[in-house]
Amino acid sequence: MFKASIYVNYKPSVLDPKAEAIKTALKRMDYDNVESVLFGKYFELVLAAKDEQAASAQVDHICDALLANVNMETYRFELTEISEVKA
Amino acid sequence: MFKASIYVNYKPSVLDPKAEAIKTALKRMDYDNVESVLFGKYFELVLAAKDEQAASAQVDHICDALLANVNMETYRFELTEISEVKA
Amino acid sequence: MKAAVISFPGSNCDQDLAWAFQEIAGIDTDIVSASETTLAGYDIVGVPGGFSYGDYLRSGAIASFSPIMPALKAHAENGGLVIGICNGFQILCEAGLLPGALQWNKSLSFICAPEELAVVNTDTPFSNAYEPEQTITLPIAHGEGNYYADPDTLAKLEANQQVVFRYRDNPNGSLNDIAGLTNAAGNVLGMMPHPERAVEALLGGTDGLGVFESLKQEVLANAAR
Amino acid sequence: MQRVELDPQAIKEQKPYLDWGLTEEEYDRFTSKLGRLPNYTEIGLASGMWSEHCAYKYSKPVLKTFWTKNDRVLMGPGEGAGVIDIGEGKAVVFKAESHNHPSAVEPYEGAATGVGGIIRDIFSIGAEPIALLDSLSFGELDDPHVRHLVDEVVAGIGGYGNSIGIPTVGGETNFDPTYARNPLVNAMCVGVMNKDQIQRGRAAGVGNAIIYVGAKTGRDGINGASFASSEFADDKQADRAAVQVGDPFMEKLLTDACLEVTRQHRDALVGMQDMGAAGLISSSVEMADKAGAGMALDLDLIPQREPGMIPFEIMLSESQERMLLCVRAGSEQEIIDVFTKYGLDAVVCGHVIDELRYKLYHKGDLVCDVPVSLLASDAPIYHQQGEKPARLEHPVAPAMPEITDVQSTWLAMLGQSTIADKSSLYRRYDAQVKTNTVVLPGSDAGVVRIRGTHKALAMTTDSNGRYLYLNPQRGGAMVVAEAARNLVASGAEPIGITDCLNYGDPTQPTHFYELAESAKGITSACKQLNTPVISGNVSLYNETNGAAIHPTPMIGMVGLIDDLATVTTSGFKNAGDVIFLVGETGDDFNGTELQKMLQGQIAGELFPLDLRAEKANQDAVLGAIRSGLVSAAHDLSIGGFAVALTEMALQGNLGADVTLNLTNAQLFAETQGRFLLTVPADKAAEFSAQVGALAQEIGRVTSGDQLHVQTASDAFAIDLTAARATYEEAIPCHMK
Ligand SMILES: Nc1ncnc2c1ncn2[C@@H]1O[C@H](COP(=O)(O)OP(=O)(O)O)[C@@H](O)[C@H]1O
Ligand SMILES: [Mg+2]
Repeated sequence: MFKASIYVNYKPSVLDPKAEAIKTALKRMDYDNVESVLFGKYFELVLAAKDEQAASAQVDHICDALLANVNMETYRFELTEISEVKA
Repeated sequence: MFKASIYVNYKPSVLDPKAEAIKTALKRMDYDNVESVLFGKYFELVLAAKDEQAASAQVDHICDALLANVNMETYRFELTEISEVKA
Repeated sequence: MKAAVISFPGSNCDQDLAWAFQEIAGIDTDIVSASETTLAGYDIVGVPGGFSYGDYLRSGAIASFSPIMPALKAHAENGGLVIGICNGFQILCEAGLLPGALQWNKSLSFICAPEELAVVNTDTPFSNAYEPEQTITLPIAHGEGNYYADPDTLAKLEANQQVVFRYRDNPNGSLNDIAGLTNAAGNVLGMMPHPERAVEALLGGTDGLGVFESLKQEVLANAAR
Repeated sequence: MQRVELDPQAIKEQKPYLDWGLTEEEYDRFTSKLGRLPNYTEIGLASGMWSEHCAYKYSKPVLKTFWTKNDRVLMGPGEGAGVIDIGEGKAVVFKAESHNHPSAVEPYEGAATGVGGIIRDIFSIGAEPIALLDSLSFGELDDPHVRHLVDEVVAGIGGYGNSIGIPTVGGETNFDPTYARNPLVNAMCVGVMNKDQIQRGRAAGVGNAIIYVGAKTGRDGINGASFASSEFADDKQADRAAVQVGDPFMEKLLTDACLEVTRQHRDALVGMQDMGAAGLISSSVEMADKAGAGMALDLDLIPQREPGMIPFEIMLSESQERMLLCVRAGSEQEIIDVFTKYGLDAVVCGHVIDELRYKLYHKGDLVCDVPVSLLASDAPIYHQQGEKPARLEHPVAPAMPEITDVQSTWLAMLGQSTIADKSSLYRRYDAQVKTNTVVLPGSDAGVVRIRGTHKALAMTTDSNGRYLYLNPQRGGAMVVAEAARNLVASGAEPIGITDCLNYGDPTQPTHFYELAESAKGITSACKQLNTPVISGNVSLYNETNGAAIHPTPMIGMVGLIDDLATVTTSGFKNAGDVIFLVGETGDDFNGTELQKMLQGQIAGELFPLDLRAEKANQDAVLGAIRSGLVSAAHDLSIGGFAVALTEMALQGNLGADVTLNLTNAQLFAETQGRFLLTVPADKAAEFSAQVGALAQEIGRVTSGDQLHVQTASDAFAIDLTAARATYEEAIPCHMK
């Protein structure tokens, strides 16, 4: 069993209105020391796969096809093998 | 300079229709081997602070007040000291 | 002449679009469930607005994996006409039938309001009933209608005259004021404004009629060819 | 959070029910009627069912006084929603619901789930929901917390309504310090159906199946009903267990599936009800009680989102998007198949039984066995005595407002949040989906056509806590009168109302007085205007740290337009049209926006209301509209003549030239029963002949961008460009 921690972010060239809004809000809260804000999505999938390579291929495909829109987003993920799943 | 990696997730007892929707989509894509899906938010802030403790206090407050809706969400974060910021 | 309007779970403008095709344009129209797998026999396929599958991941993302999608792609590849409105536009982008993507509105709020558009290309099956540069007013109703494409794609689609409608007063931050555009082949249109909401004077305007008239003329002309 | 199930003796000693809103007397009453000590589940169910939200224990004696029937009413209060005949075999179904407490804690989800809940009430009757409205009251916008609430509540209402695809066609937004920590979030839904297909929430017929449909049950919103029945103290803001999350996508599927069941499987369906406040317990008990039946449920069969839930939690969960059906034995699969087609869970979870008891089984144990009526019709009713609040005994009348610079007062009034343009808020609602909306938000009422007929329905929500604060009874009548004026100005005949009664703690005699008195006022106006109360909802305990809100009944009213051609809006249409003012104007300032703006308080004796004159004026206006004589109509409400005239001009992009025999201050008086109308010049004589002395010609619509106004003492102009800037930018400026 594998746990995939997946990060999906806007490409740096894409202006993210939500990150902009957070920046503005932080300014209003007087956090002038915050230099940059990135706002992305985080997924955790638990999946069964015969080995890490198989899991990695599957997760990659899931990200590419579904979880990220590669027109404007990039993704990365980390896999950890886990022994058991909590129901 | 510190980089904060912040994870915001729904509390386990709160219904997450988004994660449900992704599960359904994965089923439809024949990924029957995916056992569970968690869908959260991920933020990266770069901020100036005199030490890790100060950074941590600030990030904690930013999460509590702005980035997470503590009625329904929990958050956690990791801090890393970084030497320089890329513009 | 036949039109299909695809109904995804969570579509909510499917009936409205079918009504416009059927009752206003007089085109024989079926609502086809997204769980179907064929679109044989239809000249026009409408992909309607709404919140398909709740739109919980990204607008249109999950819908683009519906059982009907292979048939829709085949229809488009064979030169069949496809019009995606609002969520339909988002679905077509997610499915790769149109370039680019739709992001959150710059204001981060849903906007329901009439918007002035310029018809910048009247040489398409979707807009030939309008005058060049005509200004029309259509309602928008979306939270994620902010059009984005990377610079190369944008340059290409401009050079190729794929943009059909531009906002006069950009409400959502769309690049190049893009409100609607076609694929390179010109047979697939996506637009955020709702022409089907502007086909009866009683409901406040008829500027959307041109879209339906254009489609009808196109199918008739094709049949005559 | 793991709940420990105390045994009956420990419950008696440790009194955990006090935290759930049950008093010791109520515990004793339950125990003695049961004839033994209740167990943890049973007393938990009692706490939900005997809450004000479910049992109406304080408000029922008041609700009984409402006028609920006329020859059009097909179904009055008592079911998910009321039903009124609108002819041609069709009926309109509507109800309103408050979600004040959840919205104070979690504004987005609180507002969203309020919308979700009211929609379920409508389709549970078998009606297709066609429109939503809201009524929102907040504190002042200079408070950042209030701005946050406004932003999130509006987003939540839009988030649900837009997604499910029901247009939000009207509503109101008020601002007053009284709501600063206790916002009012009321939502109304209107549906249309064939009048011979009315569905009731009944579980009858021994052996018939109880089917659970929709979302799985989780630990969300447990004790929500009793939570809504207790007041807020700041330290309770930390109590966040009651938050529910809405899933409009699921509800869309649920709506479609339930309507398919009511339309195409009528023979199989016995009854249907949504799971609202106090979830599964309230829906199932009410269905059994109304039918005079008993019920047994097996909780192991209830779809559950979380492991390890105890019966208490399963029964009191307020997870959203769930319905309960009673289905004829043998037809279970037919019904389940419909839901399966929509991808929804539907399971048989119990049966109607041949004894009048309510029984729950959990893991093989009988965990609840009580008489059905003990949880429902036998809940306590309190006949509270009212006591007139001191402020009403000797109202101190402030001086008459003095207007030194009428132009600047005029502009300043347009910038008051309660008066200013709300389009920056309602723009976030999809008002047009379903393509039936004839009049969008921004006029006096939303108007929605009924496909297949020439008819339309007009609808509005109105409230005015300030009037009631000065005089609960008269103020209550005024709110009904105002709602009716809004419909009449749109060309509709008012046909009925729903309400949300938003008040403070009813155990306080002064608050109970406000509730009871305002019901009297509402009733007198309803009778005069022929608008029976067909449904409604009560929200009491609207208090923060012991301070109650102004008594604020929200009236949702629906009107019928027989001919779409007579739909009328408030914007000026043509330069040259003649302007008429209907109704007399008095020195009526106590309780008005002018008083608040100039004197910073709401005080004095509320000005009078003449219901007969009100009705006469409304009839005259409606008659003129139906005769095709009126090009624009607008009622005069908050801000009086000045505000109404400006709104007509701004909406129509036209000016006006008017002469009135009023004082400068009277331009802002809020005298009831008044309208502004415009009439094409060639119809003015016919109009005057028809309406007579009730209407007074005061001027003309002009093509300019000025309002030229001549009063008894002054002549001045209002620049419409400046007026527009003030009116349209006031709220966006605050919200930045
Ligand atoms: N203020 C009121 N005026 C008239 N009818 C009311 C009022 N409050 C509640 N009712 C009626 O009592 C019944 C029960 O209401 P309620 O419990 O709020 O419904 P639900 O369970 O659907 O939320 C409904 O028929 C409702 O219309
Ligand atoms: Mg009005």
